[in-house]
Amino acid sequence: MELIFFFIMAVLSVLSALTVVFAKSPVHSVLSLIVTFFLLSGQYVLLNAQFVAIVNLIVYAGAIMVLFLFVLMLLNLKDETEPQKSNLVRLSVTISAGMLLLTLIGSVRGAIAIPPSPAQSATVGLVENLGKILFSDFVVPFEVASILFIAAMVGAVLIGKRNKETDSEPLTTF
Amino acid sequence: MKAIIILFATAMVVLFTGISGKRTWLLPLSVLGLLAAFASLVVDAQIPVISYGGMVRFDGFGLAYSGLTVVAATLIFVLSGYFYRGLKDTLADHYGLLLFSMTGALCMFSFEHMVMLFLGIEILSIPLYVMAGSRMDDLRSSEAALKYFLMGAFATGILLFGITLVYGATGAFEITQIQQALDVKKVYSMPLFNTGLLLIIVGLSFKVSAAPFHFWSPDVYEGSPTLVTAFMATVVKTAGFGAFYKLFVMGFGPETPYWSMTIAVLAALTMTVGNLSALRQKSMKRMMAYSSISHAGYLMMGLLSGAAGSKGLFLYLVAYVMATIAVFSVFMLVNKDDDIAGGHFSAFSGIGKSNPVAAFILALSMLSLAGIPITAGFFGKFFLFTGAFTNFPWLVGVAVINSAISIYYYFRVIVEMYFNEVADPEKFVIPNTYRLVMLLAALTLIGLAFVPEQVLALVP
Amino acid sequence: MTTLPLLILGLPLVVSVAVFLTKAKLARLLALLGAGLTLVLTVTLWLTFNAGSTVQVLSLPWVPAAGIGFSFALDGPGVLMLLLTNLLIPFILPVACSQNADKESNLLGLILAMQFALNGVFMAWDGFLFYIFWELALIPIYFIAAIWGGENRQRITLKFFIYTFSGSLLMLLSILTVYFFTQGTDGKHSFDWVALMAANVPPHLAPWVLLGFFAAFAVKIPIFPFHTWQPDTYTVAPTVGTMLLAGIMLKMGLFGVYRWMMPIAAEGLPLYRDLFLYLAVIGVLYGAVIAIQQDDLKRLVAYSSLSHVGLIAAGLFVGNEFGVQGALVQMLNHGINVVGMFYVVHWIERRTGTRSLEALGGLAANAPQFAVLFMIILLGSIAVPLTNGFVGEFLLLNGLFQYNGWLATAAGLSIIFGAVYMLRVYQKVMYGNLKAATANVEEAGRLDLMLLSLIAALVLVLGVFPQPLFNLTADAVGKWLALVGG
Amino acid sequence: MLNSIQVIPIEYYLVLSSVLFSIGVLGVMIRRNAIVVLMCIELMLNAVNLLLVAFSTYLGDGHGQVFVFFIMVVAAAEATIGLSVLVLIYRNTKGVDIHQLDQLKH
Repeated sequence: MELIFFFIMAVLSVLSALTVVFAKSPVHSVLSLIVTFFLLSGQYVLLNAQFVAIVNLIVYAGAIMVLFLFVLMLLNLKDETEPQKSNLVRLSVTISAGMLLLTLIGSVRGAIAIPPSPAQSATVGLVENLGKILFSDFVVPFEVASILFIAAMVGAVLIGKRNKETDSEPLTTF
Repeated sequence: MKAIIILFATAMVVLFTGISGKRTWLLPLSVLGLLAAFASLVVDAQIPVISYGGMVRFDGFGLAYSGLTVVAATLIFVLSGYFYRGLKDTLADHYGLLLFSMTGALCMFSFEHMVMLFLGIEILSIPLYVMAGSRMDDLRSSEAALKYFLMGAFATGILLFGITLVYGATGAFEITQIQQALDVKKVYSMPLFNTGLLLIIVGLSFKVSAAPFHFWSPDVYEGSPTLVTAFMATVVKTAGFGAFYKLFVMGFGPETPYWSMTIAVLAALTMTVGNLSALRQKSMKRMMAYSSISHAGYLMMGLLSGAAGSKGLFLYLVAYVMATIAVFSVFMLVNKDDDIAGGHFSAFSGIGKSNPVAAFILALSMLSLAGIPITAGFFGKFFLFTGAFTNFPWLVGVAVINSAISIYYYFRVIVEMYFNEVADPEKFVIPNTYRLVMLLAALTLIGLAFVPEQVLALVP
Repeated sequence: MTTLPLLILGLPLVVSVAVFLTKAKLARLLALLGAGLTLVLTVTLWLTFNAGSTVQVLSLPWVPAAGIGFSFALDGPGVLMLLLTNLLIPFILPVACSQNADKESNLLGLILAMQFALNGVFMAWDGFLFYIFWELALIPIYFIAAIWGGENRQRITLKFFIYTFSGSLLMLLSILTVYFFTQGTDGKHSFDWVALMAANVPPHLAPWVLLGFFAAFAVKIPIFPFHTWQPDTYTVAPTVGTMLLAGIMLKMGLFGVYRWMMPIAAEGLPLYRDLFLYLAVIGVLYGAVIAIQQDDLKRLVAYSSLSHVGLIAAGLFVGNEFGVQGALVQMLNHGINVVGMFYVVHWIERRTGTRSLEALGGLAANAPQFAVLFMIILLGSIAVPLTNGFVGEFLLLNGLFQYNGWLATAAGLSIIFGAVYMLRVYQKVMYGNLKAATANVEEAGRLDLMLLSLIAALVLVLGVFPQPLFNLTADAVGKWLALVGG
Repeated sequence: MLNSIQVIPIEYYLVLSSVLFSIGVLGVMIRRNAIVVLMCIELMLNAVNLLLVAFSTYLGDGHGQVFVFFIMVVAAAEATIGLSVLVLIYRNTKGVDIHQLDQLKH
């Protein structure tokens, strides 16, 4: 049963990921990316990671992708005006991505060494457990992530400001 | 940790001071904060401590490298007073972002858990994506920001996949535990682990702009405001190599031959590609970009000489950082308006006559970057090459040939300054702050020859 | 005993800095005084030196962890090289003053900096220190040639720099290789000369070590076919630069062969000795043949120098008593002769505005005293008996003959060639009809005559009475032969 | 759902996330529209997330899943900055084709 779910969602997510890459219109790309995220959340549920699944939906599908759509609409980029790369470039890029895929899949062979540990797995993905880890072991990264957010906010504000004063008088006597 | 907190607090104070409109306070405040951070690094104990739930590890290595980046950042801040003379409202934002970036760099020297490395890289990079595009009206600056951002984010993705594979193979994110897992479980031969290592190498190579993942850096270096370029060439490079060293030599073990050959090949490729491309450049900033690529190649040799490599790496970074700051400080004076057209080599013509002091400092930095005795750059190269000599003699050979090639383009600047007759070269004013930075850089470049032992002793 | 060499090493550096900081007259005075004092100190050292000994001048730790030290020592040949350097610099400085160079104090300062580096090269007893001084000597001469040089100087001097620097880097690799097989006093590796000597380099590496050293020295000396930088650089450099290069700097290469390459890399020598010798002798003939065809005086002297130096190098490579003894003595003598020759060329160019043999002629009539002095220096350069050149060349050919008669014969031809082109120069320049360029030339000035006669006096005195030089080198050569297993 | 990890081998997740990751890399290299490139980078990050969660569950170790939160945090911050840079570019050029921006190569 789970295996069937897995395969259906896996095939669909690969298809929608391919749509992201090959869709003519950026809006279609965004929409299929959202579909991919939903399918991945399904995988998380299969993996007993219900909390991650919900957060994934809220953060990615809910926030980030809306931001993308918003920018697309703001810049009015719905129309397909993108010039294509030459066939040679496309071919070589596809080949190199394929090689990457082969390498990655080649590395699967060694993964058998990991035995599943169902006893712990049942509780790993619960909010209680994750919250404990986040606020005990991960408290420093949690705080440090706030620096990241402030930096990103200040950066976005800086870019948002129009720089009007570049040609004013020198102010310092250094 | 104290230094990270001090820097973050300084950044916040600077941002609030900026809101209240006290423009002239910003620079002294920032420099004060940096000096306080440096002082806190100096008084910290060098004994390795893993703390905060196994997230961070403070040791002599991290202190020394943090100290170097803080010094470099301080010098760049001192230069910024004149460089940002035209900025009014956004100055506080600029300073705040640079200070945030510094906290990221310090995280990269003190991480124990991969999440700290990852956050450190992002905190270092995200402000810089913005700073690269901080000349708002200039398309080339925006383009630099976009390229830097896309390449940075792409590299992050690759790095994360690598970290994940290593996690899958070893079951741990902490570098000490990874090393234990390597000892106990013998996962060296696992394809999963090795693919992970490969992806981490690729991701970090993007960050330190090692070939063949270097192609973004010349455009980004050229398009960014020169002060930001100086920051990228010094602080970011140092941070990248600090992380590289911690991860590979301390984490994945000094004795493993699995990755060292990969890095050796990358190093040879990087220095060769960087040097050969630098030969053809006409723009100073592009030349410095390719030169920094080739230096990344030399620096990678520091990863191949085992635990002792951190000493040579550090000495080389000191020399490289100081010389680079000196070069950019002169460049910022020559190219006052910071436009790309003014960045051609010919802008330096004749300054040997009009501004002998600046010309001397620039010449000294070029000699040091080229690794000519008795400058600091030579000592850096010497210790790096000596370290890698036992295991990779062929790589040292390649590096030596590259050092000889690099003379050609470094000396082109010297030739422009001294030997090109210009009827009436323009004499530019040197602000006192620039004099101070140049003097400090020059003293380091010459003085290092007399105290290499003491500098090496800073790193355990 | 140890303070005197340190003074000789340090004084030029101090004076150099002082000269950089002062201007015009004062700079000249300082420079000349400094060089003169250094010469006096060097002669004092020579007179008091016990030629049989090797004196450790200084030994301070520098980077103890890596086995690097400030280590200086002197033996007889070392003193000889100091003598060469500090004897010639006082002749070179007046030439610099006579050039009316732009920013003259900088030129003088660079020459003195060069003197410091050269003295360091000849005294260094630590492989790392030797390399540092070796490269340090390159920087002043690069700037001298590139700032005060002639046409095309940027390209040519850069070529010169990259050539020599690349060679030196290979030498550094060799030194490093040997270093990794050393055992210092406390079990660590060491760059000390004694430690490097005692290192057990595996047989398969020994030839590479030798070749690395050879690359650096062959470029510097220069040995055919590594000489391509030399004629251009000699021509384009200002006369002071050429004098420094030909008179002293290429002796760095020869001295390097003597002090570092042959003793330390002796294991690889049997394999390559013949190759080196043939290259050196080819250089001897090549230089002489090309010199015959030259019209430019400076270029001609440059090629003749190539020829002479090849012979000295051959003497060292042969490595028997006659060869090495002759090479050491000839290093000093060649320095004196070549500086004299370039002085003459410089004087002619200054007075007539040309270096072309075709444009010159009849100078002897107007400048008879100059003509005599020129003749003496020229004879020394041809190596006529009773001049200084003869002593060395005789020993060198003798040494070469012991090793291989044919090589000696071939090299001996160069003396005949030397006579041909040198006498042709003399005939073209001094006799014949006055040309447009030479019509108004008068007798050389007092200072020029004085300096030239000093050089001429050295040519004659050392030709008749070379014994003091042999006293200085004989014991050291004996020890050297024991080391290299000549 | 508990028995799913006994039914589905870890290799399946490895293959799936490798495929998604490679599609993301392919998109970054093949597309010229910067927004789509950014989306492909998000796709790469999600492939990483999937694999992290899979490893985390199979190893019974919560660190992997917490790591995923941080990746999401960073992805959000990156998206903010990336989109503002795009707006900046748009203000200067009226277009976001990354390869038309070749002012810097001359």
